[in-house]
Amino acid sequence: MQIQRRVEQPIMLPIKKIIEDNKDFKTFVFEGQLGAKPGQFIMLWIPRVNMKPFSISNQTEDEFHITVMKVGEFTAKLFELKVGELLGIQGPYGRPFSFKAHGENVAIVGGGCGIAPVNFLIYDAISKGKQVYFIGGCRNKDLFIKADEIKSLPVETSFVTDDGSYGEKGFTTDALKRLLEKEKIDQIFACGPEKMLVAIGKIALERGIPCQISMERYMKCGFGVCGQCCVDDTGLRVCHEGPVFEARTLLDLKEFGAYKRDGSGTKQKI
Amino acid sequence: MQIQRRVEQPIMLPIKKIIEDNKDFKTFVFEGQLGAKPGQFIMLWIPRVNMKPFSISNQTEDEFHITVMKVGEFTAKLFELKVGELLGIQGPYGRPFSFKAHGENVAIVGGGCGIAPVNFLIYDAISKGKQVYFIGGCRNKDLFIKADEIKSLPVETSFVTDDGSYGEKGFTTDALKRLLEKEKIDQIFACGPEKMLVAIGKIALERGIPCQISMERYMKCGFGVCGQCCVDDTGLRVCHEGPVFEARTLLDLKEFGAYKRDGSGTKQKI
Amino acid sequence: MANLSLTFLGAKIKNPIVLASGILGVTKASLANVVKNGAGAVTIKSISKDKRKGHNNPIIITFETGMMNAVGYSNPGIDAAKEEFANLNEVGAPVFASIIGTAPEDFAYMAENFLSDEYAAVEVPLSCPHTPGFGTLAGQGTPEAIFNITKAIKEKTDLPIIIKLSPNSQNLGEVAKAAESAGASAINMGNTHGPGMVINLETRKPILDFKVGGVSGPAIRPITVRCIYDVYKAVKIPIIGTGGVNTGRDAIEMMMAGASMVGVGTAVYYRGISVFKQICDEMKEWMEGAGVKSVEEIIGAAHE
Amino acid sequence: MANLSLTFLGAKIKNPIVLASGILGVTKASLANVVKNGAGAVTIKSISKDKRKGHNNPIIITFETGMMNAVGYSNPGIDAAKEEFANLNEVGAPVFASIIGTAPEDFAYMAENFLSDEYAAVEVPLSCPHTPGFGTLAGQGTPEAIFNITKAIKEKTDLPIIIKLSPNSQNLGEVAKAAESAGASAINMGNTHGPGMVINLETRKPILDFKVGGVSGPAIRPITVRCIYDVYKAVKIPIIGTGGVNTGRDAIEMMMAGASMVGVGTAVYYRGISVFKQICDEMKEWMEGAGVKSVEEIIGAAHE
Ligand SMILES: Cc1cc2nc3c(=O)[nH]c(=O)nc-3n(C[C@H](O)[C@H](O)[C@H](O)COP(=O)(O)OP(=O)(O)OC[C@H]3O[C@@H](n4cnc5c(N)ncnc54)[C@H](O)[C@@H]3O)c2cc1C
Ligand SMILES: Cc1cc2nc3c(=O)[nH]c(=O)nc-3n(C[C@H](O)[C@H](O)[C@H](O)COP(=O)(O)OP(=O)(O)OC[C@H]3O[C@@H](n4cnc5c(N)ncnc54)[C@H](O)[C@@H]3O)c2cc1C
Ligand SMILES: Cc1cc2nc3c(=O)[nH]c(=O)nc-3n(C[C@H](O)[C@H](O)[C@H](O)COP(=O)(O)O)c2cc1C
Ligand SMILES: Cc1cc2nc3c(=O)[nH]c(=O)nc-3n(C[C@H](O)[C@H](O)[C@H](O)COP(=O)(O)O)c2cc1C
Ligand code: FES
Ligand code: FES
Repeated sequence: MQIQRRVEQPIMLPIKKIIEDNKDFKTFVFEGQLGAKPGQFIMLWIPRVNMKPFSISNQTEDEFHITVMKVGEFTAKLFELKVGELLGIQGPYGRPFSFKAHGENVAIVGGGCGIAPVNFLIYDAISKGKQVYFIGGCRNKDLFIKADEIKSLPVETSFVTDDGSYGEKGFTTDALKRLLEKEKIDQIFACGPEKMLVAIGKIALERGIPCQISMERYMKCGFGVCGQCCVDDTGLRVCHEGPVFEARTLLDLKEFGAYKRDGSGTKQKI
Repeated sequence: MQIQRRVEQPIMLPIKKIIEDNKDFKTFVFEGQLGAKPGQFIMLWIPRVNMKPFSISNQTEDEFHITVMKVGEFTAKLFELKVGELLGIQGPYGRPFSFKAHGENVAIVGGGCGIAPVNFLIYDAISKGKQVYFIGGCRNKDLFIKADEIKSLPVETSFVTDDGSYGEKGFTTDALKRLLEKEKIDQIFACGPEKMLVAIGKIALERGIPCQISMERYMKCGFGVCGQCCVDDTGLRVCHEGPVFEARTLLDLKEFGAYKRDGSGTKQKI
Repeated sequence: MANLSLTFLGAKIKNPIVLASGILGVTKASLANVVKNGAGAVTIKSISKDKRKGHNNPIIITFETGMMNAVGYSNPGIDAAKEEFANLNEVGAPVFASIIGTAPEDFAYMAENFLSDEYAAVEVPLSCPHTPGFGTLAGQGTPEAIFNITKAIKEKTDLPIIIKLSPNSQNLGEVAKAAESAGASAINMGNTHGPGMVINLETRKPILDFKVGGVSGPAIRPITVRCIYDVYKAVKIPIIGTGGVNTGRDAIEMMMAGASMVGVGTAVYYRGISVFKQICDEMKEWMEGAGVKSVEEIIGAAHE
Repeated sequence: MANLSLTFLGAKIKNPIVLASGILGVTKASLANVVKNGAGAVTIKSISKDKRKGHNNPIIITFETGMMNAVGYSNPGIDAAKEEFANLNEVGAPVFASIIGTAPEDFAYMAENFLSDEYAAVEVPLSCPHTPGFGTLAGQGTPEAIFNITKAIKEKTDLPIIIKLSPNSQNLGEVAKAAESAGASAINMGNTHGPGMVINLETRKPILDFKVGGVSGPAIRPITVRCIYDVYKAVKIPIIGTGGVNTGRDAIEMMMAGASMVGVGTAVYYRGISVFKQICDEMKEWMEGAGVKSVEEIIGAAHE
């Protein structure tokens, strides 16, 4: 079933399956072909509650996944829902990750929640014949998502945790640097906490390796109208020109890694 | 230039040429490819005056014509206009004449004003390789339009006038009967005064010859919404299911040849 | 099988789609043709005491997202109209009359002299936005005017009265209540929106001869839905939801907002005269997918 | 060469297209980006004294012929907004402030404490159809309220005041005159229409979290044009025509109806952020074809 959208309104789909990734993460599976690309997101509507952005964490011929971390009111409500209940799906939106035509070796870095969108990217890279080096990082073992799934794929993996409870002790940046010394990497992709993204972007830029980074900002419309997600000083819309940007574009931003705005437009330190 | 229309609004075109057919008739020529078929009509807007239906009387690669008889306020106003002035063209509308796939010999009958739309049909028939037998009728010589033009075409013509001042004395019906005795006619087309159309339709039906007739009713919208042009008892819209109908459809109508309605919906005898 | 039939103002109707007044409603034959094409009921074009020529042409244009009209209530007047709309059983479905006037007395006159029990109901548009002397241009849309006109008609006819409102009414609830308390049996929500204007750039002139016209079609649907929602909250009498319905989905949306029947006019332009049947088929399809047995179940469902 | 520049409220502006308030107006950087994409002037998102969260999401949806929003005036409040909108020369074109409040005193407070002469003018929407306490939901659209609020602002600022009206106003002429007589320098005609409602059939619920929202985009253009036409007849102060403009043709139509400048918001959705430049290019092309040298020539041309 091809999911068709003519207007910016949610399409109602029943939850087909719920995977409990760990105590804070659940993956919600829906039926249908969304036609999304890795890095894109949907707006998810819990009727009469709220609507929030979530990345596509996987997509097959007839299914798509989102992987959600419970952090507040909306995600808590979402975690109460059962298989069969209806959710509104709007999208996909945003600029996806894109592979350079030439370049066999790609490094994909996911930190914490950021593993969700890059999970989809890994599948896509494999299907395009890329050699994938995946680096996954989390605070500790319990927070990891998709680790076993990714390990089972034809991918070189390295995992790091802040406390060493899973993989090596350390940060994704350390792992990336080690990788870049060992292998000729043609392109880097990253998603995760913004401070990590700044560091990864710098590593890539210093070495002249093309790098695409997915970032998050508070989103309302999701399709480029309200202006809530615009970043300083370019005014680019994260929902529309992003969420995936070239690392250079982001590092040039005044606010990247420094501050963001909440739903009222008030600035908050990162 | 292809004339493109997305909405039901007049497109403004300058009058390219005005041909004075006789004291009561003028042909207005416009530039552009309208994409009309014989039998179709346009709504003609004199800005801030009124908008009325007129048949396409000819069409070439880059021109189209309407041929107008001065009968009242609107047509009088139209006759005052000069080359270069802007008129609004909306359409083409309506069901056109259509040839049967097989059938070489076609009789085309035009009475008075009804010669205008069939003029275009004659050109079309010739281009499709039909053998055309044209019968033109008018009250007298001075009222004839397009006679010389049609005579110059590869068409068998016969002309009749009520008073014999042009061609033979008599009616188009007489001429048609004579023709049908002489030749095997495969299809008949007719436009003109309604009483004449009734008679022609009957002649065709009696002889089992397919016959298409173009009729007129008071029109407002021209595109099937207002209901002003609906006929009794079928409720068919002359602007949409017509103005060209099969003769049988018309002869079955309660009002054909009997009465019509004016712009308020009031019935008037024919 | 999904069931579209319902009871409306005491009449059994085969489906909730009713031809809106002013579209294909000039002749009885045309109404019958619309019924053949699937409408559950039909409304005649509005009739006044005296014959009216209406505005000059163009009286109807379309724009990118809808239609605009300023017909100006052309009609043949009471006598010719009585003749036109006789033997209404030949139409094949319930027929709603539509009467207009400039003062309560005119409406009373029309009720007394034009109506007959061949009609299933009489509709009274107090809401036309583009005909001087009538509707909102004549202040007929205020609660007071609505109350007085409804009362005047009520005294002269036993037919159920349907008051047709303007979406422009500032306080729709109040306006609908005025109709209800004066004895109206139903609300038609509603008439065309605006009015609007489209200017021809070359001539720098408005295209409609009356310059402005009421807006109908897809452009107005969401505002119509909200109006129905508001009226449903305010009154107990049933509602005909009219304005911008093009598909079965749209009709169901109107019913969920509170409509018992759904008026369809402009959609004839977009989808042809068989639009009535098309909409009914689409409604049935949706109902079957959603497990809704009778269309009456969904009336006002969005309020729960 | 066709000239799009004009003088508006004493300022020289490179073209008549102004970003409407509430679209891409949350940050100064976004305004500058809109100017880079061709706008002649920009309007900030409306600011209130206190920080506002606004309505829950969805706050914006589209339907077949337009857009509906119920943002609910989310904004960071006066202090954060002053910081956000400092050094406005960096924007690259005139910036219009937009202030809101629930009582005349709030507007006076905003005028005194928020505005600065970095702004080219201050716009005051008294016409939002979907935020309790503000606009038409709070009765700010009556001639009296408009008069009082305009006066209160006038006392606290020397900036030109633009009063933004609702298309729903029953007597637009009167309403516009109230603003003019209280000292407004211009009218913005206008805000979103309706409000409207779209119901999701599966859940049988309105989609917008606030249930109803103001309608914008192509659906509303003809009604906006008529509103501008009416206001132009009633007042001498210039008009910003806002509502449903998507193309250069539409902008010229608004100007012929009487607008001096043309607001553009929803078109960003339909044609991307470069819509401002696209519209200007289309206007120039039309002007060249029609032999119009300066865009100022066509203001109000449909009235002649
Ligand atoms: C492009 C994009 C992709 C995302 N993908 C994922 C994903 O795959 N998995 C996942 O778990 N989360 C993802 N998020 C974040 C997710 O949207 C928030 O976690 C969620 O909205 C929190 O809502 P809440 O009510 O539970 O928490 P709240 O208590 O409301 O907020 C907790 C935090 O979530 C963030 N947040 C809240 N609302 C929004 C919003 N409307 N837009 C953006 N951020 C918001 C803020 O940083 C806030 O501090 C993504 C965000 C964006 C912008
Ligand atoms: C499909 C169609 C094709 C036509 N083609 C031609 C044509 O090629 N050449 C031509 O000269 N005329 C044609 N007519 C008739 C033409 O529309 C009328 O002659 C014209 O509208 C008269 O307008 P008026 O103001 O000059 O006259 P009026 O004084 O208004 O009326 C004179 C007569 O014209 C007819 N008429 C008036 N208005 C209309 C109307 N809106 N729709 C239909 N008939 C009307 C009526 O029979 C009326 O009695 C056609 C009409 C129709 C319906
Ligand atoms: C061409 C036209 C003529 C109309 N004439 C009338 C009329 O005579 N009386 C009336 O009550 N409503 C009239 N209306 C309004 C319609 O009945 C209906 O309320 C409106 O068009 C909205 O519905 P729609 O979008 O389905 O067309 C007319 C509408 C159109 C488009
Ligand atoms: C998402 C959105 C938010 C809006 N927010 C405001 C606002 O804060 N203040 C205001 O005066 N108008 C606001 N408006 C109204 C617009 O400024 C404009 O008047 C309206 O959208 C019509 O113009 P358009 O069709 O070009 O969008 C908003 C409109 C939209 C679509
Ligand atoms: S979320 Fe509205 S513009 Fe990005
Ligand atoms: S002229 Fe309007 S329906 Fe035929």
